[in-house]
Amino acid sequence: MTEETKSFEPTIIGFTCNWCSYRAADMAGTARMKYAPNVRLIRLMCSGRLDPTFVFKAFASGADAVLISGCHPGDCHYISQNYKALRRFHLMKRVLTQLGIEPGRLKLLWASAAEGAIFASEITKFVEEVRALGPLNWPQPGEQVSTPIMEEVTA
Amino acid sequence: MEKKEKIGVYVCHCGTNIAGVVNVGEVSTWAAENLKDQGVVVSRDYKFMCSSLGQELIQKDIKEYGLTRVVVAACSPHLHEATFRNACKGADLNPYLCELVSIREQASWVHTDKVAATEKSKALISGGVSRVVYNEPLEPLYVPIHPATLVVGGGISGIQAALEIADAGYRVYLVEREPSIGGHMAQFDKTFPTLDCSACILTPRMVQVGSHPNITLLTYSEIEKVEGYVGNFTVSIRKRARSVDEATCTGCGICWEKCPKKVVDNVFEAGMGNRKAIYVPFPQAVPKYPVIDRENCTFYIKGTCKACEKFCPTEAINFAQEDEIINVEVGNVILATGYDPFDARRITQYGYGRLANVFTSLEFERLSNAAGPTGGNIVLRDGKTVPKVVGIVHCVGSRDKNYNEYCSAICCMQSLKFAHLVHERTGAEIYNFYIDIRAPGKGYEEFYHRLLDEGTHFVRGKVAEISDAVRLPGEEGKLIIQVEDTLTGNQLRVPVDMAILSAGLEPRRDAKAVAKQFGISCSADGWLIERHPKLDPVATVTEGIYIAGCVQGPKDIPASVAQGAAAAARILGKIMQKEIALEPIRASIKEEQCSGCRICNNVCPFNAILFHEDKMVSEVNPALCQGCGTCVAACPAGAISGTGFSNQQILSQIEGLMLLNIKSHKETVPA
Amino acid sequence: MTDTISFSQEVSNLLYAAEGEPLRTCIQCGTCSGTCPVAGYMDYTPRQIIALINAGNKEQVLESNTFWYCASCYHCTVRCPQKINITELMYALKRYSIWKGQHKEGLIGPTFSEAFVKMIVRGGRSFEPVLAPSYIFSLNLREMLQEVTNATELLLKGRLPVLPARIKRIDSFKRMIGRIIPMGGLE
Amino acid sequence: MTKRLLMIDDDPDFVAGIKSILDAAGFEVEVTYNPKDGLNALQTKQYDLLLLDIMMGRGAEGIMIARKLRKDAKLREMPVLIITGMREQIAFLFPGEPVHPRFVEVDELVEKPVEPKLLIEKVNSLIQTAEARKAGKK
Amino acid sequence: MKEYAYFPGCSLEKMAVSYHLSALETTKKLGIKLKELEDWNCCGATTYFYIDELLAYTLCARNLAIAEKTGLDVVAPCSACYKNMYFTAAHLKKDADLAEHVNFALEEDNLQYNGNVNIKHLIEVFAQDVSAEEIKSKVTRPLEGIRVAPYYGCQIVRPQKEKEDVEQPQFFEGILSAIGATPVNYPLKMRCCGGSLIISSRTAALAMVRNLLQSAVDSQATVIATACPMCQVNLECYQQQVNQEFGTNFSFPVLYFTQLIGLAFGIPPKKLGIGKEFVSIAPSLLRAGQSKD
Repeated sequence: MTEETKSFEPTIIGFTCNWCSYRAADMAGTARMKYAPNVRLIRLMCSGRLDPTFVFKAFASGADAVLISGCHPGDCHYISQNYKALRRFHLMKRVLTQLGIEPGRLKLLWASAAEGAIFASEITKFVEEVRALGPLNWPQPGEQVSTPIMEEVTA
Repeated sequence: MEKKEKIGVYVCHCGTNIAGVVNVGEVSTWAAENLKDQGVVVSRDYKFMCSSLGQELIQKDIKEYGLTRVVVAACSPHLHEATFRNACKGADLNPYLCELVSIREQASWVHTDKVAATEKSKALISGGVSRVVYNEPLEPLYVPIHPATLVVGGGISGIQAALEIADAGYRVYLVEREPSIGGHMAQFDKTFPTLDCSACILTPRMVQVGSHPNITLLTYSEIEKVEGYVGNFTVSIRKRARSVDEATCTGCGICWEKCPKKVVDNVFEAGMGNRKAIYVPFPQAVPKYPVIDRENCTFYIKGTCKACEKFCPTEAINFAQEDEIINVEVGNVILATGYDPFDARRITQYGYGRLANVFTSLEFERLSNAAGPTGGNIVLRDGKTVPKVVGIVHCVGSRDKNYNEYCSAICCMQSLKFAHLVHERTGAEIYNFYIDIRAPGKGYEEFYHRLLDEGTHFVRGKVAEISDAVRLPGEEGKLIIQVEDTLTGNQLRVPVDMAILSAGLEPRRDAKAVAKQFGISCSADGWLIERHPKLDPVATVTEGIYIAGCVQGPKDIPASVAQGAAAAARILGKIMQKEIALEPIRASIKEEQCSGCRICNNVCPFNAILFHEDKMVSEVNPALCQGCGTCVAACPAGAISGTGFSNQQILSQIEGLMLLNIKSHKETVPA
Repeated sequence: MTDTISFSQEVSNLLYAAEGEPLRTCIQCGTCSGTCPVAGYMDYTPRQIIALINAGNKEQVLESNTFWYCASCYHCTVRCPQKINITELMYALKRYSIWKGQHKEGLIGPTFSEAFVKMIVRGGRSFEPVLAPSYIFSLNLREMLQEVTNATELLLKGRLPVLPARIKRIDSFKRMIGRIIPMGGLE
Repeated sequence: MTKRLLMIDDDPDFVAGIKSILDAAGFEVEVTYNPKDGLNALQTKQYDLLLLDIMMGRGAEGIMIARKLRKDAKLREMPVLIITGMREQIAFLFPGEPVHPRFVEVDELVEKPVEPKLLIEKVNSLIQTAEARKAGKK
Repeated sequence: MKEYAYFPGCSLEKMAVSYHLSALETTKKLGIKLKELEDWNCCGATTYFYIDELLAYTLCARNLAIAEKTGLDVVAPCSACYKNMYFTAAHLKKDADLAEHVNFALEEDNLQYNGNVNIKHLIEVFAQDVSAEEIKSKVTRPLEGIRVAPYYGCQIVRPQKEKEDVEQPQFFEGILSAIGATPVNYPLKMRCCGGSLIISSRTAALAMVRNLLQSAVDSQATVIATACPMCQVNLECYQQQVNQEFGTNFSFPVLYFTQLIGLAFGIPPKKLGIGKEFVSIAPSLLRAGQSKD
């Protein structure tokens, strides 16, 4: 296959909480469930730790989409902090829209430690959705993004 | 970066677990070449990084290269983070300067495309390297462990756990919802496969619990609230009003003899027998004090009667008694809340509740119990007719996606036990309808052979329906069990006098609520989740909370006892250590940056943030902080930092994952 | 991509929205066959059919009367502990068999089904007399007489139509079918 | 360059036959045995020609696929060769009548069984036409 | 006044005309209007699925599209029609590709289906949309002492739609109680009558009919009530053949539930299509229906 015929492979940054969704990822692994290799995970202690800056940083760094995942509402290891993540999620979606980024590039996924299968299938689904959206067209590339591209061009 | 870190990268093969999919050699070489600017001075791959040789390799490098940071690309940190941190500690490197990157659970095991998995592993390592630069040396927090233990649930598993800990000399609070301990085992007549009498082996243990100086037994009680963390839980227990003063009651039994109100006993007798409104569930109950069932007691309904009070020789009846809230301090908790039997009514085609002579397994246990409502006579619902043909249906509510997908593990053996008891006591002809016979315990297969020898019929087929629809001669007045004998391919109509539904086990109705109360979680089918399915079956992801018995999944008596003892042993080990090291993942507030807006005060679920009115700044109490980081994310002034998960660490990790730290990268820029 | 596929996969591919191979999950418990009101008349019980499919015994399956005897009562389907849609499997096997033109000899089912669908495609509604020739000659004399008696009585009670039923917009109806099955004289 | 073909057909025996003919003629042939996998393959990979069956899965699903392709901006130009046995398969419905081209928006339609020589001719000519069309557009 | 789009289906045109008549009469009494779909086509029974499922969905979708234009819920008295329409709608809702393709075909008849039709079986109208009180209030001649075997058959309740009870439903009994009849415990009420096999697998079907009739006799019912034309024809018209095949002596009346309701409502038997049976109904039933006169 030549380079140009290769279909678009999105890169996605995923945030997981330590107690449910990271363990769901572990479980998907232990059970050898297959999913698309496009998501790179970052472990936080809780989805409540998710600072919106992280999401914007991920987009600015060239990610095509961001996945936020945590315990199901009501199951938070820290009682109710995932509700904070939920609120921030809706806020971030709005901000992204205002910035001209498709809100479909941000996904929230509740996954308990037992839901490896759901975690895996949802990732594959999300990757397909993002693939359909195409590469992220960041209106004004941030500094961090532009640097390597510039260098590549001049190289 | 002010100071250049020296980083070592270690890529594990995990045999072929990782190396079979990820090209580990390529990854390691790539890291050495491309992450040089980040400070990587050495990068190696090795067959088993977690082996002692692998660990020594890291330790040697730390010394030789003077490494200041270590990144290990191997399995999930939930498995081996501690291993590699300890290895670093052994080489005098602060353990928190070691970062584990999961390329097994997150790459080799979940991807089939080898190139993609290799590329992803590179990115994950790059992220780990970028992050580890900002890791800070941390010291664990040590907290003392309170030597008392809370055991929730007084079935055989909880009893075993309580006795083990109490015998070792430590205080146990044993909380049971019902008026007596004993659990389901107290309802059984015989236990498989040895057929020893259930009560004979259980009651001595119950008595021991009741009289043990180190056990505080709280029956007819429930957990109200749990606060704190490992080593230091505060538990509120609601001790429901028994209406009987335990200090004066002698358990003489006159009150329930004299009580005029009969109540169908749906709990202990499974609806097969009666009790009084004031009652002990069964004669050997521990404690011996009765309770008044206020919903059924004539006095509570009509305001008159008081027969029990009149006849009580010690004036122990106290109608005005109120619920009591008891607060206890414990260091650890064992949840042994057991199971509920599957409600056979849900499978309407089996006719339970509609067809009189369809019985559930629990009903049959009471029917066959010498101390039960029929004195151990196996008879039909009319109370007198001895059945001539009995059908026992396996897998009721189990191995069925319409109900519970899992195998309940005990029903085969329970059914064989029933078949034996029916054979022994009635001589009836017995049909067992099974999908597969599962007899994987000590002496279990032999018991199956014994049943075969007794002439019990075994029909391989899941019962389709039980009805009273007579069609053929000989079916009049019988129950018809319709089934395919899958070994012959024939459709059978087996007329029986009695059908016994061997109901499976289900999580307690309130298992989810209990799990939530104690900060742990349930699997999709509702059983509480253990920390590791093989290697850590009684611990949970929450330090200090242990599980034992059927609360973790269906199991038989020996396994429940073993888990009770195992959980006790784990806790005794912790108590002996006197203190426990906690992850130093905590939030802290930089006073000079705090604007005093108090947003963080409200987001903290543990009330760990105090506000100093005088200085108009907030402060985190590290003993209460659990490290979730929500306040860090919420602080508009950026004044709060979270150790172990600082903004710098995560932002840098994002750059690393996107390979922005590499000058020559091509992959992430779409053509 | 595999070089070829198993019979089980081939059958799964015929099922509505089949993911993977549902038949592979069969635990051979026999609930379907214990439930089936027609099992006694089948060459193989539904459970055995699934076993044969999974074993790859294509000829044995196609030569059996099992799926032509399925009454579409869905009783097995609601009871299957693995949630296999067995009734739909039977439809799929009928379809497979009709498309291949391969079925056990002497069955009325295939010809009757074909006649029925043909009738609808032509007229849009069902008209019983048109169907009779598709099966009446397969019956023995006694059965045939019974059928005729029945038909006569129906006619006498005013319960049998004399004229074939047709919908009004038959032309656009036929063109509609043409968009699904692109065959036949449309003009 | 080797031409890559995708074949969507539910009949493994027929597929094996056709594939061996095309393999021998130097084509790279990928096969999917149901419409769902077929559409997946079309959307994720690039092919020079599609060989399509009609009666598959629930019914005449080949028609559904052909229509979908013609509406897809990326796949509109892909040459499609239908190889169908539907006249045999549901002959009773429309005895003696042909497959009606009016509703099949494809480039060519041949009926099973297929002559190897004819097959390769058709495949080659369809690919050539498509390439010429593409070149013309550029 | 409640109004429904009414899809009678082929058998109600002639074979089950009494079901048609009694459905119209009884609903009228309850203030319900059944508005027949214009130019409806055959639902295809289950036979289409053997040839081409896409065709099956298209034919059902044509009726749904016609119904959608009325903006009313559609009612089918035949269980097979009902099942086909219900599941076609469900599949089209789930599968956008399928819906698109089906609509492409419907264009030929200037129709389009947008997925906005509720499908009900006629008995659901009586069991769910009308309260038992409403039915009771119209009863002038309660069927006291009449023991009725409520025969559900298959496709009213199966396949399962959501979480409803598919093994021991009680709604039919509820309707019978409301008209004063005694619903008997009819153990085979959920078993198949073999309607779809009567042509193709005659012996099997006749045996199934025999079992159902025997069970009705054993439960000491006077009459079987059905809610499907296929079941009615099968259970009633083939009794003679069952008797010849198995040496039995059945002569057991089988009525549509709407006919029983009609009798209880005091509607003249003739208007309910009574008189078109093979097995004439017991005079006691007619008497019971008129005893309050």
